[in-house]
Amino acid sequence: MIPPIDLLLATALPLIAWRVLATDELPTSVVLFIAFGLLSALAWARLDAPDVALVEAAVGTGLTGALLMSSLRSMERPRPPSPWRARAIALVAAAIAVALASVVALLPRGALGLGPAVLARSEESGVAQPVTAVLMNFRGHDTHLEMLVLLAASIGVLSIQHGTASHGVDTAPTSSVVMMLVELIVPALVVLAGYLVWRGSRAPGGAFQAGAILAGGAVLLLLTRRMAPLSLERQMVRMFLFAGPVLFFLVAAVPLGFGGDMLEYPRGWGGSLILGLESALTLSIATILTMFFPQGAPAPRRRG
Amino acid sequence: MPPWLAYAASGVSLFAVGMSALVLHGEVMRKILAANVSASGVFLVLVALARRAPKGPPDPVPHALVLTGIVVSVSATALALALVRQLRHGAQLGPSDERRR
Amino acid sequence: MRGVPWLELTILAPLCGALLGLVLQRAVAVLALVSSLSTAVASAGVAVLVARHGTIRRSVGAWELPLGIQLRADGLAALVLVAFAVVGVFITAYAMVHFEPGSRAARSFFPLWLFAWTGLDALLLSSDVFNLYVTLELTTLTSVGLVATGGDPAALSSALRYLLFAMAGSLLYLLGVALLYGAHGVLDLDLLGAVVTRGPVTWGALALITCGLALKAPLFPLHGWLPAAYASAPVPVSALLSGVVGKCSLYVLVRIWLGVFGVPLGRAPAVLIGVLGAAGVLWASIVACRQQRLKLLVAYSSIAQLGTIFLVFPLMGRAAFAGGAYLVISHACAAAAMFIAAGTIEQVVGHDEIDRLDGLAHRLPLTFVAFALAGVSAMGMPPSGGFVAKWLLVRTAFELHEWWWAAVILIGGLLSAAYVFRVLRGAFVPAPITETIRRSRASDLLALGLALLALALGLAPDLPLALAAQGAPS
Amino acid sequence: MTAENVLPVGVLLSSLVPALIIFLLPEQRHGTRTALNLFAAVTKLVLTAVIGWGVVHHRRYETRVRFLPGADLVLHADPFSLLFVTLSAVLWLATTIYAVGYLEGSPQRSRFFGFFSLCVASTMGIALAGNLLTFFIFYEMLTLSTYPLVVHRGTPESLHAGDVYLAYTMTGAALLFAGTASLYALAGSVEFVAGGSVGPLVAGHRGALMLIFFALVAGLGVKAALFPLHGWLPLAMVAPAPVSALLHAVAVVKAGAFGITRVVYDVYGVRVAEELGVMRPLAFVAAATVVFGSVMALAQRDLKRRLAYSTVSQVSLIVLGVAIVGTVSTIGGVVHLVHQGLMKITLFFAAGNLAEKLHVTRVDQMRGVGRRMPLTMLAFTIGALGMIGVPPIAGFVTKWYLGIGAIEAGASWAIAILAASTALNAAYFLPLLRDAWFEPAETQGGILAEEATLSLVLPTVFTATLSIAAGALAASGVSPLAWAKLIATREYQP
Repeated sequence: MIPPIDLLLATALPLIAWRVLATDELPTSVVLFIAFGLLSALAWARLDAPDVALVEAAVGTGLTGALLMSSLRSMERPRPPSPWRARAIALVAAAIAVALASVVALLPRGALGLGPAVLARSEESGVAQPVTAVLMNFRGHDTHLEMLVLLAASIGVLSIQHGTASHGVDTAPTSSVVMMLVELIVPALVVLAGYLVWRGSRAPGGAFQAGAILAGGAVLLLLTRRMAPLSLERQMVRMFLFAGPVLFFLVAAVPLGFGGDMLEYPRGWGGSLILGLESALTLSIATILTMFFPQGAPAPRRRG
Repeated sequence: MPPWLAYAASGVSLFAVGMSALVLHGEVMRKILAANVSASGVFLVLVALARRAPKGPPDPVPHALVLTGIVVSVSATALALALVRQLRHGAQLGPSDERRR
Repeated sequence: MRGVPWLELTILAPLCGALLGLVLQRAVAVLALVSSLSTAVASAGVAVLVARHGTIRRSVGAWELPLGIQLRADGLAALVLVAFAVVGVFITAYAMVHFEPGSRAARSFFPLWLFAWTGLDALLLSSDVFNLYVTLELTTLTSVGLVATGGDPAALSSALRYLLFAMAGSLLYLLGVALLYGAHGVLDLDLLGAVVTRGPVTWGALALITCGLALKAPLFPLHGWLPAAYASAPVPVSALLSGVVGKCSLYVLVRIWLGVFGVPLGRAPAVLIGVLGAAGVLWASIVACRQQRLKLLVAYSSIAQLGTIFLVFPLMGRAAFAGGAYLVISHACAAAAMFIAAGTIEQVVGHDEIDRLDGLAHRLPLTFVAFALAGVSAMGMPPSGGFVAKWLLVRTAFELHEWWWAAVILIGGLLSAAYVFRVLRGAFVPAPITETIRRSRASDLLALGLALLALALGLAPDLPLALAAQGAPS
Repeated sequence: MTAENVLPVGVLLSSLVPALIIFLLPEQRHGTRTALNLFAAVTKLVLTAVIGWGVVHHRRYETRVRFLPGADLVLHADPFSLLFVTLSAVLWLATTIYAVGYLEGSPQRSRFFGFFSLCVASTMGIALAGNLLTFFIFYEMLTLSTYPLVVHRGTPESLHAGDVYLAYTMTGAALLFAGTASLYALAGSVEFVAGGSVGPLVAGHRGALMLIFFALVAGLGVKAALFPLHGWLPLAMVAPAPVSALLHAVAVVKAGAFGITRVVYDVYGVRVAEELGVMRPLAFVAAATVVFGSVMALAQRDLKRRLAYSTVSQVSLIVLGVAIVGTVSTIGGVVHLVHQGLMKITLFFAAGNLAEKLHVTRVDQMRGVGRRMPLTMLAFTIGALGMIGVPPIAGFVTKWYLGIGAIEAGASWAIAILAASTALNAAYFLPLLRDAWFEPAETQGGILAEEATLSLVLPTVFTATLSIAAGALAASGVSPLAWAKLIATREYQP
């Protein structure tokens, strides 16, 4: 029998989503979207995916929400779609949803998928945490390419908003309270991130969560002008940015030199290599995610 | 109905809602929101599929896929928003955005 | 001890170039050229391997299936890999001519292009439905970034439009992958192909994946984003999009159909795709005839060519398959050549309005020769790769007693002749000034080289076809 | 690699290589270009002679290259291909000399001669093609390489003529493509062999074979200017005179007629074609075109347009001869391939001279030109009388064999057609000749005073002489007639 909380969540999510997209005021819908994100994170937690829920909360909701916020101030006047068209599309969507749901209902119940296989081999993978094992080892190729997606996207963002670094978020009025808060929060975030990476090998957690949290801190610094805008001109930024991808490249390429497979970890080195790789990735991900934000005006004094 | 199925159904309806909004709305920002909504719908389906076995640990592979998917969709969103900001910076939106889809 | 890991190198070589280019931004162009050339070498290595030993599989991270991911190179992959690598080298060289060195555009173009190339090779060699998703995203997002390097509002908004379509497409695809995994618990194409059976789940997955890829490919009538994106991007970007990157979604679709769905689901969906492809051929060709701007004309002709390639689905069989592959590679050369020629014209006269090009050929002879030769292939007239492809497709259509596909291809050919000659006829108008313009010939020579490649493909189809036949469906 | 399988390629390359070199030559290198052209033409003639000698002595000349699964590229020399090769080679030489003189001082000569040689190269490929695919490939190369010549002047009229030319030929190409591909799909491979190769398929695929036949003939009929596919030819006369010579005599319409003959005899085989019942419609279309062309010619006031329509009518005599089943009529048709070429090129050269020298372009301007340009008009007269069928000029031989053949085949209606065409030819040529010779000229001039330059007159006289020789020496062993007999007997031997 399905617990009421699950039933509630499962029904609530689409309704909120619909509200998100139907609201006329964009800012409202962004706020609603963040709420929606948190709820779906909760749903994922209910599905025993706390790690994924964490990422969803940090990246999917927190960062995306902040990004959306930072890009508001739309000059487009909302154009309410013609009602008949809306109805037609809603009808089609409903039909599709029903069809897909019934298809999903046909999927084999109680299937374990590749779970057992992963558990059986996670010893060799060098990380006890199955998800991390899949991400960094069994399907490391995906993660490698995904890292490149992130990097390429950041290059794209930089090349798109070149020359307009000055425009972007109107940086918040920085009252001393905010300052104090930031100065408290940011170090805490850094510690938390480090902790997440370290325990990623054993329990839920890892580079992406950590990176997202660091990025959150960095954005705070950006908003409060405690940190100069990131640009590829800065040595430090470049180092942070490329640490992960370059290390990943080496991990992928070097084994080939010894007649191994691409991304093959040397026997027994899996654990430590992955830890190192994850820490490097954390830095890069944090940098990239921060770069996704409008950088604001160059700060008078440099810090961090 | 097992919980996972409820969530999966909820996921596909999220997907449908997002998609229809993506088709329906003219505003770019709303399209981006819609894309994110249906993305989280797909992810929810995957997470639900991982939890089909009533007990024991969930299938880690869909979780890994979702993590990858989230990062990809964040990258896409960031790129899209950068384009929006730049277009706005260039005062007017280009004709191909004015056209209603 | 296995030999040189060519498959992996085709992925790592462009990646290495991209990373180095980001770190040492001054040398970015040179690095790009070096890594392009080495990628071409690696691709040739793959082709030789496949020609010798048939389909090659390499596991990644030493994990066996179904746990790990495998790279797979069969004849199709090898052929497309090599063709794209050759065209890629030309495009890199052209970009070195087109962007002034050290310019901001150059510094973002080369890394993005090499990232796109990394994703492309990873995609061509991938045999895992989810890995295909990631590689698709890598190529798509980099392409969007590349289109945006144009900088002007037109480029930016078309890039945005492109991105929104692509996001929708990849979400559809991903949900389809979720269904497949949910049903069978594996992600490798061949493993899936072994277990997939006729049924609602398979139909659902098929519908989602096909729609998603049709959006990205694009298949008529989902092509809305393409012309603006191709026409407003910088010339090297248009060339590489229409020639190389624009084919990858179609490639994935073919892969998945051959590997997974083709067998159990019968021909009905394939015929549907064929009908849409045919509609695309006719519609896009007619629209191309009515364009005022040269780059738009070439963009629409690319849609028409894609439509022709989609006819492979209803004609599925070895000959048609080879024909489709051949059309992919010869159009890669022809389209790139046409865009480079169009770019040169625009660069020289400051516009690309077709009706105002009369007599220009006397000042830009090489440019027009390149365009004409590429046009021969686009029309599918002999001798050209386009003709060989057309011959294989039409002949298969008649062998299946389905003459209407042949009719579509032939009518498409007639219409393409109409728009190609609409550009060329102006070349014969006597011009007041007949001295050729003093300028770097490099871009002309590159366009000419590509066009001649398209022609050469029509002179010696034997070898490429033999390669494509390795591990092809019989 | 023996001489037997190098020579056919040699014939092809002897104009392909010059074409490529000419494209690379700078515009000003007129001397080099001319020398190269003449050298190439002579080389081709020598090679042709060698092959001809070999073919007489039953040598097999064939070059075969692997191309596509089930479809090689084949160049081979049989008597029929040799007939066409010889014709084109000889007329190419004449036309080259003529064109050098005609285009003196005009722009874009490098482009002109380059594409001209390319056309001839394609024609060689058409003539030597050993199977339908090879034929198609060179046939379409000819289509493409002719366009720049048609629009050479770049004037709005010539551009329009070019558009019409493309509209017709490209559609024809599509039909030919469809026919070829479907025949390959049906038969696996379609080699040209005497007596045809599709016989075994008739049982199962009668309807398909008929459809394919009409597709092929329609595709080829565009270039052969069969009614109602002739529309492009009269327009194309806006091109310079050498191009008209190329279109009407050396390459294009000839390629069409040659192709139809190939399809009838070496793809289907005359007996199979007859059994399919496709010969009669073909014969009727040809007959209709003969009459139609002549009537239209009669209506034209522009000299070159009149000549163009006369071609429409004359080329269909070839098709008519081919379509009337019987050895003798076949001889008549095949030999007319040569005769019509010789006579029509003479007429166009002469017309070109008149236009160049006296700016005579309309038929009502021809009064007295005979005195002012006697050599040119002599040649013109020979060509015209030949067309009418006056002995001993080549045209007579054609009509003689066609007539006998028609009677022999019991197609007596064809006699009426021949008579009609003769009468009409007379009706649209004789008045010209009368005006030219017996009417006083507007302006008086001394004999030879206004004759065109040597490089224009020489080819004109040369081809005129050939048209007489072909008729007068028809009985000799090396005459076109002798070849035609060889071909016809070969086609009809069981």
